[in-house]
Amino acid sequence: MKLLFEYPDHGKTLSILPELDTPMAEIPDVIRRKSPLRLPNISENELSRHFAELESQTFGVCDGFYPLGSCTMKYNPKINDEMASLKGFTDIHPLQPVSTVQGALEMMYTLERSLCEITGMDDITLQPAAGAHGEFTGILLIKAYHEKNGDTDRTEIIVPVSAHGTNPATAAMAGYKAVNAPVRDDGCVDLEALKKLVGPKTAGLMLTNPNTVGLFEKDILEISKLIHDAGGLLYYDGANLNPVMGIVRPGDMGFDVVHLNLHKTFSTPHGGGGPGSGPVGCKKLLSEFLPVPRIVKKDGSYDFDFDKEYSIGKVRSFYGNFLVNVKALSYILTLGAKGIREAAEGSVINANYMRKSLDDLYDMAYPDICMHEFVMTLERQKKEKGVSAMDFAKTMLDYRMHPPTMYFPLCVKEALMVEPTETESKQSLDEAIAVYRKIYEDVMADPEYAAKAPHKTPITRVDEVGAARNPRLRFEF
Amino acid sequence: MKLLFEYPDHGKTLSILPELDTPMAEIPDVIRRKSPLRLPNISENELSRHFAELESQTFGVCDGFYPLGSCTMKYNPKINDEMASLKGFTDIHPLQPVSTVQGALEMMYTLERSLCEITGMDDITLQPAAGAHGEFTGILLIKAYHEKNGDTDRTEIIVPVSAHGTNPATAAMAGYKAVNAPVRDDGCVDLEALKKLVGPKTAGLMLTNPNTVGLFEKDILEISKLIHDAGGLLYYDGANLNPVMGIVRPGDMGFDVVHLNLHKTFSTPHGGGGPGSGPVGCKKLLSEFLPVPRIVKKDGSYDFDFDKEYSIGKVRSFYGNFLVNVKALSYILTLGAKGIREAAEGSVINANYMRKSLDDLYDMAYPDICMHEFVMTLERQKKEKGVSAMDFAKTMLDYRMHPPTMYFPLCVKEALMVEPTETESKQSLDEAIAVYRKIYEDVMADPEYAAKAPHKTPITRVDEVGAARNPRLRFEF
Amino acid sequence: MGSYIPNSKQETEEMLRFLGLNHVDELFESIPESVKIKGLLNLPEGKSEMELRCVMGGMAEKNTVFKTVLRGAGVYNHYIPSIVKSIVSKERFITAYTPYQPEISQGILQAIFEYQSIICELTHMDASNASVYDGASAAAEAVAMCTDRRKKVLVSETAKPDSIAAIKTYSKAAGRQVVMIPSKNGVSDIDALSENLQDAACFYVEMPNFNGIIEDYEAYSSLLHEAGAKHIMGVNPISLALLKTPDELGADIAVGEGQPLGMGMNFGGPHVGFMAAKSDMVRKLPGRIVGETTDRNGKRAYVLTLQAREQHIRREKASSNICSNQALCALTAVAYVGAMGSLGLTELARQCYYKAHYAARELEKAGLEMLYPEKPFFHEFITKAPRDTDKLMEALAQEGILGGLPMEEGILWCFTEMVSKQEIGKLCAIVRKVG
Amino acid sequence: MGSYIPNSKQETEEMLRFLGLNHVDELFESIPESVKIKGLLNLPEGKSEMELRCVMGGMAEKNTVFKTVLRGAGVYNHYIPSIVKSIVSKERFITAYTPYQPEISQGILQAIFEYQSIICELTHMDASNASVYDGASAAAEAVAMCTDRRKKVLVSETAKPDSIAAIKTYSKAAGRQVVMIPSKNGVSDIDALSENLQDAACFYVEMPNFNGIIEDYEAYSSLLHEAGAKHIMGVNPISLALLKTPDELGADIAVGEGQPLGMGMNFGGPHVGFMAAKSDMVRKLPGRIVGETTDRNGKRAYVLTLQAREQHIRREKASSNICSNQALCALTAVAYVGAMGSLGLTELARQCYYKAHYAARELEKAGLEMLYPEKPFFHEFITKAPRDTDKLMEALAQEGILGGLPMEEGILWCFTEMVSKQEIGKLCAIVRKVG
Ligand SMILES: Cc1ncc(COP(=O)(O)O)c(C=O)c1O
Ligand SMILES: Cc1ncc(COP(=O)(O)O)c(C=O)c1O
Repeated sequence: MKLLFEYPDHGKTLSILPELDTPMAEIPDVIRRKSPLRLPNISENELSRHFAELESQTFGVCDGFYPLGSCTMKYNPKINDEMASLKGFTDIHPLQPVSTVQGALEMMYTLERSLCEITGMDDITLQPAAGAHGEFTGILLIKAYHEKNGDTDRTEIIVPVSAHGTNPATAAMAGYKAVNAPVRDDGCVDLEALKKLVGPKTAGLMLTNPNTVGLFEKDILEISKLIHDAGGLLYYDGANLNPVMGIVRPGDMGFDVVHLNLHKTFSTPHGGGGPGSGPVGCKKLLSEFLPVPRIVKKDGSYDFDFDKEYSIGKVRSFYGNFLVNVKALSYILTLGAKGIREAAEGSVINANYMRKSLDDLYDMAYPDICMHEFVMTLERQKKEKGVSAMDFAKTMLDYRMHPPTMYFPLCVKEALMVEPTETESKQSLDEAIAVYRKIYEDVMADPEYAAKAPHKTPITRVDEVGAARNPRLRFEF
Repeated sequence: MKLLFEYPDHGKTLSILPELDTPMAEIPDVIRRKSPLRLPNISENELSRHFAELESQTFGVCDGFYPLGSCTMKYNPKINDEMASLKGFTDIHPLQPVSTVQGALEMMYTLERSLCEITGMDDITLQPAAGAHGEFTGILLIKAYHEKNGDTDRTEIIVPVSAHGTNPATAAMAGYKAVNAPVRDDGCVDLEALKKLVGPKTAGLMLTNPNTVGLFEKDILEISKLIHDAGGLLYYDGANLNPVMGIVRPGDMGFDVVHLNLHKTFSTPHGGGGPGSGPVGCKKLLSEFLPVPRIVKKDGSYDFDFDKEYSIGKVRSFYGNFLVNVKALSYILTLGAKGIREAAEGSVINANYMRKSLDDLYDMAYPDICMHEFVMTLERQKKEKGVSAMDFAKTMLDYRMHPPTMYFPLCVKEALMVEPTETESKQSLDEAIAVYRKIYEDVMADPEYAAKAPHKTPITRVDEVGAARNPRLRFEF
Repeated sequence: MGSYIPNSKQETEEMLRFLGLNHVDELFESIPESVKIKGLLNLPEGKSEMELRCVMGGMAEKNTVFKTVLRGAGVYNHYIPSIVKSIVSKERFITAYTPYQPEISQGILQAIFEYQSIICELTHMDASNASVYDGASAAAEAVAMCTDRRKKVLVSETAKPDSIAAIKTYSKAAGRQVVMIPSKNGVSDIDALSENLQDAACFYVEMPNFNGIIEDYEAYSSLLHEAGAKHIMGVNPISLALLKTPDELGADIAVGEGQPLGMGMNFGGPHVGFMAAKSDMVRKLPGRIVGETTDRNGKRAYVLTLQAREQHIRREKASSNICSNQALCALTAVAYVGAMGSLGLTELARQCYYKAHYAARELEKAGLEMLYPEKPFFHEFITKAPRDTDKLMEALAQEGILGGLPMEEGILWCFTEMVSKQEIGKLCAIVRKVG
Repeated sequence: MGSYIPNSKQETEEMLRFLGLNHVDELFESIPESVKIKGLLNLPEGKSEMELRCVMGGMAEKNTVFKTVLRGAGVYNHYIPSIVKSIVSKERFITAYTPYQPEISQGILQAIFEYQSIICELTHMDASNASVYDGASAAAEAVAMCTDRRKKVLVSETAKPDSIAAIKTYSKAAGRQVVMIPSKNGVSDIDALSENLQDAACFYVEMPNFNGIIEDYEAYSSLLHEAGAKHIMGVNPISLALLKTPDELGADIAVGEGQPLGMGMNFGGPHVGFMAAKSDMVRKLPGRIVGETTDRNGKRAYVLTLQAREQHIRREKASSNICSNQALCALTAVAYVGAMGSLGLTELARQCYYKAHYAARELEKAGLEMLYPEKPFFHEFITKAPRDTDKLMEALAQEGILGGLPMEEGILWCFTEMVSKQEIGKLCAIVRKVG
């Protein structure tokens, strides 16, 4: 595929702009760009084909089963995208007088209230742009709380070793020491070990529940009591809310702060890496620290409140990824209370159906009933035949199927994590199961061939080491 | 690929409709459908994937060079599609009071006037839905004219043997005898032979100019005089207007009626086979026969006029493919007088560049400068090596390139007709030329392999004979 | 000025040099000088995209988009699911040509095959073509299918005016004689039909008819078949989820306007004409047809078939001159039916039926009399005119309502799923006040 | 109620049976009973698509879409070419995840590589990341890149309030000290800057600044580099087609809000933050980066690279916690720049410049005084307040014009290619009348 920069420059531009209708003005030399601007000038036809080609070499949910564990790649309803493209949402300026954007504020307020109900939280901010951004915001709430209480010795955030990398990274960004909590053989946090880590330095614990191996932390109430008794607060990484929404609420489990990944649980598309949206909900005790502005409703009309003495401030400009939030609200309004519960149930049924259909062949890291995802470990196969989880995944590509998440969580060796989501049909799962079983045979029969997989994709396995060693990060003229 | 009917029926429907909010009414048994309605009930995710897969197995202009001769597969500007999706155009009922659709009538009126100017005609109707529909309409104008004149012995329409199949078919549909006019070795109508065919029975002549081998009919003025002198009228098949628009007008060449293919010359997309639009323009002497309603402008406002005594009536409902016409007007307004001429020139330059770059290897049916397209003949190769034009075309598919039109016009043996259009860049042509040359080698080197081409497409060569012999035209349960 | 030509001046000049030419005009020397345009066409200067948007957007804004549409008469305001728009806006579907190269066109070919299957299932006919221009031309083409030998064509006066008009135009062109069967009490006069059967090739009648009424089609088909004539029905595809199919009613050919299957009103087009027939008439169907076959490896494949009927092979002996049809609209219908499914389509047909019947009762209560109170109808019906139709229409328009279609005998109303009970209430209130 | 679950009841039951379960609840036995929700959440019943469209459409309609927008202040009303929307609405681009599997993701990977190349070319920096959330968080992340050892961060008061706010939040979190450099006559007070240089890690300043002014950045960078501090510039990407690049001005890091590159105003988001740096800082850039490499056959390929900086490898030692970014917005920027080209972008920047300067002169004539008449500006400037700002804004709103942003010192106006001379005339007439 040609790069945009590799097309011949036709020395003319698409006729987008009208001719200038005002007089010109002087542009002083001292402010003028000196170096030439080397951007391609190509035709609309070439542009259209360029991106058609790029799109055809991109794998979307529309191309099939996409069981990326921890990513909840469910179907993205088209009506939501359409609602987010209404001019009344796209063509409004964030600094318009609030009287002219009452609908936008109503949208945000309604979404906030809905998410509070779903999570069992008292207040919520839609400002964070993604999950990790939400984590950062949420941990800052905890920090602000302790600071306001003068509790400044609390310098540690406890994070299970199974946690997503964003959790410890967030703790560090927020100026905390990330303390690793071990995980038991059953995949859950080691309660006994945790007890030893908790203490006066504990600012809080970040937990994903269901956790990153797809299991519900059975001891959650004990954990929550443990942390709270020690004066710490409980942070809920909501990336895995999907299987429990409508069934149990983080707020009711004892969590004080939660972030959600609307681009996972609430069906907003992932866009090849974003935009997402990572709202943060909290219990009353943390509300005063939420970012500004807050949306308030008074006498049936909405307003922004910027005047919050204890707010952590802002984590980005304006009010978050507004259009993504429009999609999430559309989804919630469509499903309603019953649909939300059913989605959760469906995700768990699908995951277990697939797990049970494969566990005679693949080693499951944890044999129990899972929630929305399960982890297979290829450790034994690696030892016996030298084949890796990567080889399995890459072989799958030759079947035009998107592989599961590889090598996550880190606490499972040679992990493949499968999250089917509720929007797959039984037929789709059966087809995937058949492929997984076939691949098992293929890989075990010819490990060398598998080590070179994929063979039928537009490109073969890439040299990642070379890429990092000798970084070429932009087109060189 | 699964058919829609082959998905499991989930026994539930997408939640599109709200619940019924009115009382029910009795549905008498005598009017009720008896047989079950067997249509698939599948999920939105499955639907989205189904069509994503179908689209990926469809070759569009966005996939590359598409030199289908006689089809003018130029780039379809996106702004035109966007204009045609404005609610003010899509959400209006054809039977709204004219006072509420003044913009729609203005659009049509403006397009009519523009097309009159481009073709040199006095009046035009936008009613016909495609080229062939326009032909039918146009020939009916001629018929109505002769009838009104009591000239009822004129029972023949002359059609060159090189004409597109729709021409003779149209003549027949309009109740005429289609008389074939021979073509000279130089690709143009045989003037001498024509003279012998023209006479008191001649209702008219249908001519494509540039003609279907891509040459301008040099003798057009003589031809026109010949027909007119005999009392016949001249019909212009506008499928090939692209290379001469802005340079010469059918009206000025002596044509009395013309149809245009907006889905060719005026860049409206072809939609996998339509909708097109085939407006018909005519000289004053035929205006009174045009289909109803006519659009009239009075005191700055627009109205429909249904009251035309001599009108041929209607050839379809309402006013034609309105939204396609919106796209065509958008195109014309974008190009303007200068752009239209440049488009014509560009199409001719591109065709000749490509012709000249290939004529050392491929036999050109006509060696001269061509207009927007040229015809190669593989007759010699067929004789020498037994390879057919089809083999060349199918080999091209393995290079992910759309073949030219095959086996048209019928007067050239083993024809491949190439129409690059003006929206291809020199680079795109150079790439195509390289492939054409490479293919020549491939095919000549291994005719047997070529006879089985394509080899790299999702399916291989299909059994067309079997399809026609044992027609399976619908999914069988 | 806008232009979609990629090449720069230099590139163009390079190409001309390669051709041994100094100037582009040399390429046009075969055109007689005397008729060449001197200078430029008399058209405005080309516009930039921003300007174009203003101009076209300005025209669009001059049209009134009614919030509530109670007018049908051939074009119906139904809800279009979002997924349908998303499917139909895919670039390859939009920009492809007719699928002449099956090996790289299985997607569009299969979609058309699915379309044909859907039309067959709705009408209960054996075969469908790949679409024609619209419902009216479908009717006209259907008549042509029946007139190989007999040239007398019977057409019910109860059919849509545009269907009748197109049949007349096509028939006159080919020298067929059209005999109108008059309307009696809102339906085709069966006595007149009987009287005209001799030598008749076919009878064209619609369900529902232009008065909204469901006629007694079974009675017609017995008569027709006895007389050796074909029965052509023009049908509303949505209604077929609820009503007896053309097959069940004895029709030989079913045609219709596919617009209700996911297409906007679009000021009348583009829409799609569908045509389906019993197996004995398959090879008379005009236009494209896609068939299932296999490739050289035995893999299932789809291809344009039965081309021996078509103009590019048969030329003047073709069954029709049609070439381009309305493929993208046919695809729209497939996407729509895929989204609705049999369950959704049936529910939709019911809602149309129930709402129209509720509205009829309510309008009666509000003082508008039904013109044909005894006749079964689907989602359209005629009331007698109120005191002042124009005034009523204006009052409705004030409230964003496009009232029913004013006709000689009254007003033709249409109610679909898009009309809520509340809107019917609003309508009746206005009728009470103004009517 | 809406649902996107494909399976029928029967299919679900079959799956449960396969699992040896009688009821779905058995799958949730690991959840403590005491905290399970009894019954359903307190949310409204699910809506059909038609109902949803009403509800959401209703909210959208409650917002005023101004015909003319003279407000910028961080979000700009530019024209979005139709081709851009067409590209960005492609389903695969929309629904793909972060490209973890390069062999089936070359499309999106190459697009990001193109994005990085464009950002580098605009800013004249050596490397760009694949985007961050927005301009403000980009500024905050840039500051983090410079504070490995030194913890004092200088920030100009002339920067956008949201940039400052985000820098403060991020810096406070990590224990960095933020020192504000005050504004003097509309630009950063260079004396204050000099005084605070000791131990400073970096200085953040914007071009144009929040007053619309182009400051003397070269002067800052000499000072900064002498003191061993980094120079971070927040820049408007459109302006870079016309103005000196951050590199030419001596910056070490260039960040900014990419919204002007083809994104709607969207009530503030989603947009995209870009970050680019000189080569010595590349490995400090946060977030995703795409690099060029080869596959095992030596074919050019793109892949996520330098992952050793990232949270999923380095966890608490990562340069940032960012994971998802704004990839689709970055793609939008590529499509936009592709459509405009260097020529279109330069023409656009000129038109913004010329129109703003024309408007400034006309507004002066109409009686509004420039707050900083001597300072160079791009497409924004501040006038002193008129007699009654509220009244002026209302009068403008009456005419469909969103006036400039009222600030303490006056009104911040913005003029882009979207504002015609005629509209400027209209504005001035209103200012004359009301102001
Ligand atoms: C468990 C978990 N936490 C947090 C995140 C971070 O979310 P985001 O990518 O939206 O920043 C993810 C996303 O992969 C996740 O899986
Ligand atoms: C020369 C010529 N005439 C007429 C037609 C018929 O046009 P349409 O397909 O729009 O009916 C074509 C289209 O292929 C053509 O090439």
